[in-house]
This record gives sequence, C-alpha cells and structure tokens, in this order.
Amino acid sequence: MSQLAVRVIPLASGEVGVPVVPAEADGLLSLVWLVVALPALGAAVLLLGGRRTDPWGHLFGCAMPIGSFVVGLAAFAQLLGRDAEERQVRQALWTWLEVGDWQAEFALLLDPLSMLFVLLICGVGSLIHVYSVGYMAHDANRRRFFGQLNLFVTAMLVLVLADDYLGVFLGWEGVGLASYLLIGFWAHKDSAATAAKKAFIVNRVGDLGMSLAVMLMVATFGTSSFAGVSAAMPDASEGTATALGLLLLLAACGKSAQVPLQSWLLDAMEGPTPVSALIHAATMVTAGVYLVVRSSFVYAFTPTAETAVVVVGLVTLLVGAIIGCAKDDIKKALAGSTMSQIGYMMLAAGIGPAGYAFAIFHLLTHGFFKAGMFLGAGSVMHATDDDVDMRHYGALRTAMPVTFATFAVGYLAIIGFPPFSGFFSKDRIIEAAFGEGWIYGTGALIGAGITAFYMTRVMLLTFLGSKRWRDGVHPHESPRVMTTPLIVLAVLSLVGGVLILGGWITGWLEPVTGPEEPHDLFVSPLVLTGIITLVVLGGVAIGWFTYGAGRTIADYPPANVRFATRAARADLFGDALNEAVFMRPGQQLTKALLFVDDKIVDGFVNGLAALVGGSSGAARRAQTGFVRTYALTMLGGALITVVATLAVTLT
Amino acid sequence: MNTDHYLTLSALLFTIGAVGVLVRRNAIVVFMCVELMLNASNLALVSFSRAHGQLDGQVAAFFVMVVAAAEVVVGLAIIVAIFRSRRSASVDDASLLKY
Amino acid sequence: MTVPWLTITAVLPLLGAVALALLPRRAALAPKAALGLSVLALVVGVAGALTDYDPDASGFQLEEQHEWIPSLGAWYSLGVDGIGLTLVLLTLVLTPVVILASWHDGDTGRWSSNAFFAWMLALEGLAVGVFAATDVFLFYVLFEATLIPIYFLIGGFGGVRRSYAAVKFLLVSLFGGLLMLASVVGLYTVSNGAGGPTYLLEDLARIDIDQTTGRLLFLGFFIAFAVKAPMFPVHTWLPDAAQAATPGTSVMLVSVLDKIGTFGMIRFCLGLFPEASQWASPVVIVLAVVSVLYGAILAIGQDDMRRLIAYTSVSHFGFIVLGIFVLTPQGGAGSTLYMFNHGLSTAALFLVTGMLIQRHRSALISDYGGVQKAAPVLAGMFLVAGLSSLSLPGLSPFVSEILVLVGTFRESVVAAVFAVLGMVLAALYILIMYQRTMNGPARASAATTPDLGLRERLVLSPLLVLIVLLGFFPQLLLDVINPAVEATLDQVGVSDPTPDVPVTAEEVP
Amino acid sequence: MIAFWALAPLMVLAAVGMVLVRKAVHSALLLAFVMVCLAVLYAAQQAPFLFAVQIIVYTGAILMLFLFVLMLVGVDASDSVVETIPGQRLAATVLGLLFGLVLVLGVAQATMSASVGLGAANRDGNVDALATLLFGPYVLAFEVTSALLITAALGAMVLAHSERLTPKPTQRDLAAQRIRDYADHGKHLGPMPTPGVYARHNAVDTPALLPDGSPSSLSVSRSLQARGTIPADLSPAAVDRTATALDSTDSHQRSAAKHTDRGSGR
Repeated sequence: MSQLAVRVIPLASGEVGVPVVPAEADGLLSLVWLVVALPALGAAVLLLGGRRTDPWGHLFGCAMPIGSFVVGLAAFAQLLGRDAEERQVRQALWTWLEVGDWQAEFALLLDPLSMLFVLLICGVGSLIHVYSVGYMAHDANRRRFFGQLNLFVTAMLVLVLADDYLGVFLGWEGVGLASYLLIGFWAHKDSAATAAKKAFIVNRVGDLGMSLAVMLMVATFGTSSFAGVSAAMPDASEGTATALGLLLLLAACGKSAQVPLQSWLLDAMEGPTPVSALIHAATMVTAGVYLVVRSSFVYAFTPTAETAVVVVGLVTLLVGAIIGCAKDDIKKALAGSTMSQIGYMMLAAGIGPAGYAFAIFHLLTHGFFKAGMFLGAGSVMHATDDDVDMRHYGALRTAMPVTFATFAVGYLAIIGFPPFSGFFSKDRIIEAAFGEGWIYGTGALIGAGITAFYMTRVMLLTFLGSKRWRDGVHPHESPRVMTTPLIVLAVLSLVGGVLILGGWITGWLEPVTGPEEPHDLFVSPLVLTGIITLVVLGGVAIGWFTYGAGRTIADYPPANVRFATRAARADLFGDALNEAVFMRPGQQLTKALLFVDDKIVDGFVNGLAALVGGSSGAARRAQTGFVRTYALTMLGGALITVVATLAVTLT
Repeated sequence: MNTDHYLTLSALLFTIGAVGVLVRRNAIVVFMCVELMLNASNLALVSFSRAHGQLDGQVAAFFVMVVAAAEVVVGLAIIVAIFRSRRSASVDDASLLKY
Repeated sequence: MTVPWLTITAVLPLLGAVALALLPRRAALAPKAALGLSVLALVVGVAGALTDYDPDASGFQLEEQHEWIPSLGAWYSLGVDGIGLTLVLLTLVLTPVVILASWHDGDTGRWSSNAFFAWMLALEGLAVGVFAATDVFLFYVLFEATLIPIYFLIGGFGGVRRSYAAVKFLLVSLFGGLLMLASVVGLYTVSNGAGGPTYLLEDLARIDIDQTTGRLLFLGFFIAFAVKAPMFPVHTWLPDAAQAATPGTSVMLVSVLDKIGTFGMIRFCLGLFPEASQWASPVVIVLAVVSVLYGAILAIGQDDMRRLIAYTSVSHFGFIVLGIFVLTPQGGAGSTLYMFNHGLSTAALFLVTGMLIQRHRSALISDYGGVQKAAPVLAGMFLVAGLSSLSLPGLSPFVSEILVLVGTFRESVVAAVFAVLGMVLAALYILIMYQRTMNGPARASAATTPDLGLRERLVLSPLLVLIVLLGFFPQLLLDVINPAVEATLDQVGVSDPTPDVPVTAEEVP
Repeated sequence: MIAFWALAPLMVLAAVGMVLVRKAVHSALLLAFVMVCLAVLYAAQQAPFLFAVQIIVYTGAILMLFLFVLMLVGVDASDSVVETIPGQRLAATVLGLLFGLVLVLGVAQATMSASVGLGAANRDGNVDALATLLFGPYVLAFEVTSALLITAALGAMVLAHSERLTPKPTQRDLAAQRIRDYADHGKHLGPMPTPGVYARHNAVDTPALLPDGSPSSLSVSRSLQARGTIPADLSPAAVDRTATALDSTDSHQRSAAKHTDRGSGR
C-alpha cells in the first residue's frame, strides 16, 4: 500500500492519475491466455465446422465459457492471495505491429478491474449459454447461435484483457460484430436485419472516437499501451487530455448506448432474448463504463471531459427511464431501463475516483439483476408464443411461479429496495452524485423514482392483474435448464450487495482507480438513504395506482395522449432526429454525388471523347464523295504550293 | 521564237483543263479535260527541251503520252463498267465512297 | 551462382501464355495448364524470396542487370525491395486463385478459353515485371504492356457493355501513359545532361534535378499513376470496367494492376522527385481524402454490386495514396501493407459476388434478398470479405488502415479526421449491400440458390485465411516492408515524426 | 512564229469551247482540234517524232477510243446545266482564274535565257537521237512503261468483262416462264399481233385492227407510242370495249354478292 502511494501523482484538482505498471505473468497466471483462447476455439469450431457439429454444438458451446470461468476463478484466487500492488500482471503474446517508433504488442493485462469483468463475462455468460440450450432448442440454427455467442465472449474478453488501446479496439469492434450477427440472428425478418445494421453503424460512429483516440495517443506519446499512456500522461497538455477524454467518451457512448448514440439499443431487442440479456444488458453495453474507468489516468487530468461524462450519464439515465415508462414491449421497457442504469454507471464513472468503484459495483449488480430479468422476460415469451406485448400478459405469476419469483427479485434489486444488491450500488452512486453537485444528485434521485415507477408497471402488467392472454396461448413454466440460471441470477441479485461490505470492492479496485475520495454531503448518508428509499416507494406507489389496484388494462395503448407520452413512445424523437440530421441529408448527398459523378466527372471524360468524336464527325463531312470537290481542294492546294514556291523564289 | 509564249499557252491550256475537270460532270468530258492538262504539260516539256537544247524533255513528253494512253484505257473501261451498272456517266453519281 | 529468380518468375507465365495460345482448342486443358503454371510461378517466387532475400537489408535485392539500349541508357534491370517483393507476392498469390475462380469464364467469350487463360498468364508475367523493374524505361514499357492483356480480357470476355468499358479503360490509361512518356523522355534529357543517359533508378536517384524540371516530371508520373490507381477525379473508368469484366478480370485489374499506380507513386514519385513530392503533398493529401469520402459515398448509392466494389476501391485507394504522401513511416508502411490487404480483400469480395451473380444472372442488389437462408456458406464468406473491406479489427485491412490513419494524424490532424469518416461510410456500404442481398425475407429466386461448391470454397478459403492471418500477424509482412519504407523516406529527406510527450524507458519498466 | 500566233488563239478558244459545250461529242471534236494544233506546235519546235506520235497516238488512238465510248454511252447525251454541288462552279472559276493568273505571272516573271534550239541534238535526226536516249539512259523506264501498258490492257479487259450471275435460261425455261406469266398476270400468251393486220397499210406505225374493228395497241412498238408517232390512247370506244370484255367475269361475281347482301338485309 505504501509503495502504491508513491506512484500516485497528486494534482492541483486533488485528483490523481494511477499509472498502469504491470508485472510479468507467472505461475498459474500465465494461463490467462486460456480464458480468451477457449471461447475462441469454440467459435472457430462451431462456425467453421458446419452441420457436422450440430448434434453436440450447443454442449461444446457451453463448455467453453464455463472453462474460461474456471480459469478465471483460479486466477482470481491467485490475485486475492497477492499484495495489492502486485495484482497487475501482463502476459505478452506476440508483437502485433511495429512500424517506426510505434510498437503495439498483443498482450493481456490482468488486474483487479479486468478480473471482475472476466468473472462477470464468463459467469453470466455461462449461465446464459446454459439458458440458451433450452431457449433455442427448437431453432434449426442453434449451433450457429452458440458459435456466435462464443465469438462474443471471446471478443468481450479481449476487450477487457487487452493492455493496449489498439487491443481494446480489436475487442471493441469484435463485440460489435458479434452483436451485429446476433441481433440479426433471425435475419429473415427485415426488422432484425435493419436493427443489426443500425447497431453496427451507430457503434461505428462511436468507434471513430476510439480510432482517433488511438491516433492521438500514438502522435502524442508514440504508444497506445495503457502502461505507456498512463506513464506519460502527466507530461501531456490539458488540451490533449481533454481531447483524449472526449474521444474516449464518444467511443463509450456508442458502445454503451448513451445519448446521443442511444438509438440502436431499443432496436437491438430484435435479437433472441439471451442475446439481449448477455450483450445488451449484462456485458457489452457496459464496455463504455469499463473504458472510462480504465482510462481513469486520462480523465484525472481533464475536468472538462469528466464533466462531459457526468452530463452524458445524467441525461441518459433520465432519457432511458422516460423511454422505459412508455414501452409496451417488455424487452424494450427493459432496454430503456438498461440505458438508464448504464447512465448511472457513467455518471459515477465521470465523478472520478469518488465514483469509479461504485460504477463498477453497480455494473456488476446490474449484470446480475438485469440478466436475470431479461432471461425472465425470455421465459415469459417462451411461454406465450414469443409475444412481447405486456398488454397481452397479466396474472402470469400463477402459471410461472419460478419465473415470477426470480423476476421479482430482479425487480426489487433494480428499484433499489433494501437489502437487495441494487439498493447498495444505486444508493452509493446517488450519494456520490450529490457529493459532486446537487443538480447531479437530484437528477439521479428523480431517475430512481422513475425507475421504480416503470419497473412496477412492468411487474404489474406482466405477472399481476387479470389474465389478458391471447387465444391459444397456454403459459407454462420453462424447463429446468432455463429456470436454473434464473435462480442463480436471482440469488446473485439478492446477495450481490455483499461486495460493498467493509468497502471490499473499493479496496480491490484501488490499484486501478486510486483511493476513494471522501465527499461532503449536506446531510448524513443515512438520511440520504432514507430520502432515496422514500422516493423509490413513491414511484412504486404511483405505479400501483396507475396500473395495479384493480384497474383494467386496455388491449391497445391509448392513442389520445399528452405530448410527453408520445415523445417517450417515439424514444424522445432520437430516431427522427437521426433521420432528419444524418440520414436524409446523407441520402440527398449520395444522390447529388451520384449525379455529379455520372454527369459531371464522368460527363467530362465522356464529353471529351464526344468532342473528339464529334469534331472528327464534322471533319468527316468534308469527304462528300464528289470527286470534283476533291479536285477543287487539290487545285486549291496546288495554287497555294505555286504561290508559296513563287514567293520563296521571288523574294 | 520565245519559250515564254509557249509556256504561257501551256499554262492557259492547263488551267482551262483544270477548270473543265472541276465544272463538268460527264465522266468522259472530265477525262478529256485531264487529257488537255496532260497535253498542256507536254507542250511545256517540249518547249523546255528546245530551250535547253536537250532531248530529255521530249523523252519525258513521250513517256507522258504512253502513260496517258494506259490511263485512258483503264479509265474508260471503268467508265464503261460504271455506266453498265448505273446507266449514268456522271461523276457525281458515283459518290458512295464518302463519310 | 545466382539464380535470376525474378526473370524466371516473370518469364514463366509469359512462356505459358504463348504455349496456351498455341495449344489446340481443348477447353478442358487450358484452365488446368494455366493453374499449374501460375502455381509454379508462385513456388518459384516464394523460393526466391526465401533463399536469396534478406528482409533486414535495405535497398534492392535479387538484382539482375543487363545492358539493353545503350544509346538511351535503358537497362534490363530487375530487383525488389520490400515494397516490390510484397506486390510481386500479391500478384503470384492472386493469379492461381483467379484462374481457379475463372474456370468456366473463358467458355463464353468472343475467343476460346485458351485465349482467356493465356491473357491471364501474360498479365501475371507482365505485372511481376512491372513490380520488379528498377529501370524507368523498362518499367514504362511493361507498364503500358499490361494494358494489352486487360484490354482483351475485358473486351473479349466481359458483359454487356464490354466494348465501351474496354475502350474507355484503354484510352484513359493511354492518356496517363502519354504524360508519363513525356516525363520518361524528360528524364533522358536530365540524365544525359548530368553525364550520360541512364534510366537506372539508382543512378537517377543520385542526380540533382532542377526544381522546376523536377516538378514537371513529377506531375507527368503522378498523373499517370493517379489515373491508374485510380483517384478522384480520374476514376470513372474503373466502375465501368468492373461492371463489364468477368470477376477474375476485375480482380486482376483492381487488386494487381491498379497497385502499379500506388507502387509507382512510392517508387518513382517519392524516389526520384523528393522535392516535388513534398511540394505536391498538400494537394495530393486533399485529393486522397476526397477520394476516400467520395468513393465511399458513391458506393453507398450503387445498385450494381460490381460498381459498388469498384467505388469502394476508389475509397481504399484514397487511403493508400494518403498514406504515401503524408511521408511518415506509419503512413508508408501502412500504404504498402494496404496494397497487399486491399488486393486480398477486394479479390475475395469480387469473386464471391461473382459467384452470386453467376447463380442468378443479375448483379443488381435490388434483385436479391434472403440468400443467406439458402446458401449460408456463401453468405458467411461474403460477410467476411465484406467485413475485411470495412476494416474490421482482426482482419488484415484494419492494420493497414489504422497505420495509414496514424501516419496521417501525425502529419495533418484535419486530414485524419476527415479520412476516418470513411470508416463509418465503409460500414454503411458493406452492410447495406449485405443486408439487401443476404438478409430479409427470401425472394422466390433466392430461396433455391445453390451453396458454394468445392472449387468455389477452394478459391475463397486461401484469401480469407490470409486475411485473418495477416490481421493478427501483420508483422510477417511489415518486417519486409519497414526497411524499404525507411529507405524511401530517407531519400525524400523527411525525418520521422517524434511524439510530443515521449514515453521514456524508465517510465515503462 | 506564224504557226504559234495563228494556232494559239484558236487552241485557247477551242479548249474553252470544249469546257463549255454541252454535248460530249462536240467536246471530243474540239479536243481533237486542240491536239492536232499541238502536234503542229511540236513540229514547229523541232520535235517531228512527237508530232507523229501526237497525231497517231492521241488523235488517232486515244480520241477514237473516247468517241467509241461516247457511242457506247449515248452520243447525244448532254450534261444538265444545273450544278449539283453548291458553289462548285463559282469556286472552280475563281480558283482556276487565280491559278492561271499566278502561272502566267510566274512565267512572265521568269527570265529565260535565249532558246538554245535543238539543232545540235537533232544532228543525226530527231528519231535517232530520241532512240539513243530511250534505249540508253531511259531504258529501264521504257521497259517499265511496257509493263504498265500490258497491265492497263489486262485491267481494261477485266473491267469490261461482266460475270453472268444467273444460269443462262434455256428454251424450256423461257416457255415455262411465259405460261407462268399468263397464269399469274394474264399476260398475253401467244405472239403479239403484227401491225397492219386487217389494215389498209402495213407500215410499223399502223396498228392492227381487232375483229370488232378497233385498233390494238399491242401491235405497235411502245417506243413509237412514247415518241408520239402514233397516239398512245388509240380510241376511247375501243378501250371501253376491251375493258368490259375483260371485266365481264368479275361483274358477275360482284352482282351475286350484292344479291346476298340484300337477302341478309331482309
């Protein structure tokens, strides 16, 4: 601990940048590469093997992330046994590229932060793999599904284990690809194919930030590795730091569906539900939070960019919550809440060392309860012939008791009801937000209230109230293979809060994020917790009186509603804005350039040809075919020759 | 006798022949005009021959005559051939070889 | 005894071409013989590279020099540095693949399939010669000679508008070649004035060329190469040619022949006219960035897949030229690697779309839909080829693109910011094409699409394997390229950019 | 001297006339005149051999060839006066005048030394001297001209020869063709009536009379009708009668058709 303190660079703002100084991996930790290699092998075998692997593909696909999880657990045990400052280890694999003064190695960095992510990805990932065995049992392409899930796990692990921004970029786009493939898994539906394309392209916009950040790093520091950048960061100008921070934020916005790049997440629900659970709730969408926390050594030097992160998080948490209120599609309601919860994480991450640990903490608990809820939603859809409209549910608690129970645990966790895991994580974030400024705190508090409202709505519409099932739908509990992961995730949602006990998680992350900063609050934390709980209960109460309490639910959403509701249903006009600002002008530009290329650029080339052809065509007309015309020309020529000869000889 | 006069005569005949080629359409008359031009040049050759006191000019005129004879034979044969197929001896009618 | 590896590699296909042309018209024999010969050329080329080429040394290797036309100072002089070797290898790798892919393409042309494969082999031999020539005059002669096989391949075996496309290609290329000829003649004057005519690159590089003369000569070369590359605004021949040609011909045209343009920019524009290159670089950078965005936006608007790919190439060539003229090590190495990777990726894309088009006799995206369900392997390979074209990390084009962008960023932040937009546009054009052809509800015709056969899988597999392999191990090629790029930049006389805030050794243990 | 001044104006006039007269045969005659005059001028310039050749070859052979072809083409065919190529006549005249002017001026400007005369060269006789030259220094050119002449003769034969494209029709073919013409077009099968049958006169321009006394146009040459020697329309009454006779079968059918029309109308 004392050694660590020496490495910390104090700043005028009171924040510190923690350099990444890893040791070489040894012993059991030198097997870290297996964590990535196993799912990679799975993806390769399942995607290249073709139909031959159909009979055992799903089992093989499950085995790989479970294997990674086991290796991860072993590594975790190893790290736990080490001193805090020795918990950063690096395994160099090979030189990726080396040109001029820029060298990028293919190396894995295992530190407390990536360790938590490895466990989350492999753990929740394995559960979702198991769940998918049941969920996708009747799909002809189940093997391909598992191959692509494995591909996703591989890419996500590369993302969190890379020790270089270029390596992160590899995983970054890799998860984008996997997400693209999985959203478009049922690509015979136009909506799915379009949603997949939209997700990839919006993510690409965010990736611009990532690639520009890599360029800026190489130009400024001559390297893009965490170690190099974090070491040289204190010498860089604040402008550079701000630029880097904003570029990384742009990247994070794309991947984590933060405003203004949020539009793809709701459409992404077109994918199979396990995909929504794993990728669009538990892991991939949190990559942005990972990136911001990982880049703490950049944000430490740029208050501007930090503020930007906080603002983005705050806006998104409110936008997501409002959208969540208006959706009748259960998956879209959950997607709105995902946006909102990630907004909380970004808010926390933007606060700086005071919030990093809580961002990660909330990320973990959110991974548990949101995955559980999504899988629960999948279970409900499984039971109702893939109907996603909550107005067609109602009173499912009796038909699906396990699903109901696990979903309820998730519900209590997400609204932050004590003592469920979400209570601890969200409470700390709101606290930290108040510490940063009352406006952030108030926003986060209102968000918590809205969350309670719309989650209550989801709960009431789906499991309580009266039966509104369609004809021919006979809801039934899902098979054991699907409910087991639900139960495990529910348990984790219930007890996830233990991670904060005794400040364990803040201590664990200290080598990465620096020591937690105390923040001043206007009231004691206990009172604040009380206020938060009251606000949450208020939200629940509003939800109960709107949708519960014996009210009948219309089959179709009411059409004649206030502007606010219309806006929320239209995702606060995010798509309309994109269409008006980017898509239509883009289409116009394309059309205009097509015209320019065809008529002007190519027209010039062809026009030149036409000019030569035309003038020779005109000259050709001189060949009338009349001998006498030719003879006349000859006489003219002879005249000129004679005159010229005379002129020469006579002068 | 001055050579100049002969040359002037030769020039006049040549010019008249040339104009004839240009204005007449009957192929046979055109041919005659060409012959007139050849004869005009022959006259010049003979005149020069005398002026220089050497017979080479006359030899050249002789060759011109031979070539003219050959040319007339072939040319008239062509005219006959064309006339046989087109029933016309106008040079303007044979204008297919054009743009 | 030294083995004349390059001559053997170049002459082998040329002799094969002559032999094929003389063979009796037995269609079955021609593709087999051509494939055998091109594989043999590949083996010889690789053997030469492995035995006699030292990747660490800079300068030309595998050199051969014989006097050719002493009064002009023209030599038969071959040799490769890392850049040339990369492109020679690209040619050697792609030709067998293309021949295998074009197995039946020669049957329906104006002439026999013997002629088709003979022209293919001739093209390979000439292209190897172009990339290996170290004499300006020899380069010029071979440069123009490569037009002949391509002209006949497009005009004799292409699609509907093949005559128009072939003539347009030929005339535009000849226009560029004419300007280059003027510069080649100018070089004679320059070298003659500096102590005796010579066209040898090493001698010319030593001559101190007067500033105005140098710039004019540079322009002659540059415009010729820009037409060849092709860059905005002299690119319009490429979409027409790609649309009319068979897929194999398009690959040879875009993946191999167009590289002569960018190769020439490095070898001749930078190598012979350093001062002029620096003088012109701002304008060229602007043109390159315009090419990147313009090509990409036009690709989005295309309905014909072959035209679409052609426009993506305009965009990619923009990146290559950008990397060359920013005059940084990353840019130069990135561009050279880009040439190789773009060759692979575009070849895969052209060939796989060609296979699709061959199945339904239509190249229009709007005629397709839902092919993936009927032909998953076809769709999968299409997707990987497409992803490589949009520079997905993990596939080889990404490495080169990020290198070019990093190199550009160091020279001009603005250019890099604009060029990087090309990445988003690339995602648009590839994914729109993929979605409209492969995804969505299956069209009646698409539902019965037969999947790829064994030959077709054999065609695409080596390309895709190379694309993935080089995505993770680009250093295999970069080790060869780096010394050559450094030598070129030394010749230009620019110093490597240094980081503003270098990371010192003691900071990173 | 006298010969020159006597002949030159006449030659020029004849040449101009040759260009201007409309009938080709007149042009030929005028050209003949010019050529004979030229022959005289050759003689006046100590070129007796050329004098003879000019008379024999040009006036005798070449011009006769011209006249022969004129006969073939049509002796009295004359050019139409209308110029078909716009501006040709004007341009030709202007250019020709200019050309002549320039040539004459050029000759006038030239300073010629006094004529040497051929006295020395013709010492052994003009023909001998020419022969020495022709078979001496010019022998090769001479031989080549012989090749040229033979080629020209051959060429003329080839050009004048016409290939038969269809087989020559036999008697049987001709007979079959006549029957076919009769069947298809009703063309008269037998021989044409000879002129003067039943007539009081047997001249070729007297049409034969048909049994009903009307003249038959078939019996007289069409060219005579075309020239107007006999009227093309012989007599309206006769024409009417033949027409009725020919139409009688047709009209029967037509009236039958009318009957059925009415029947259906009722």
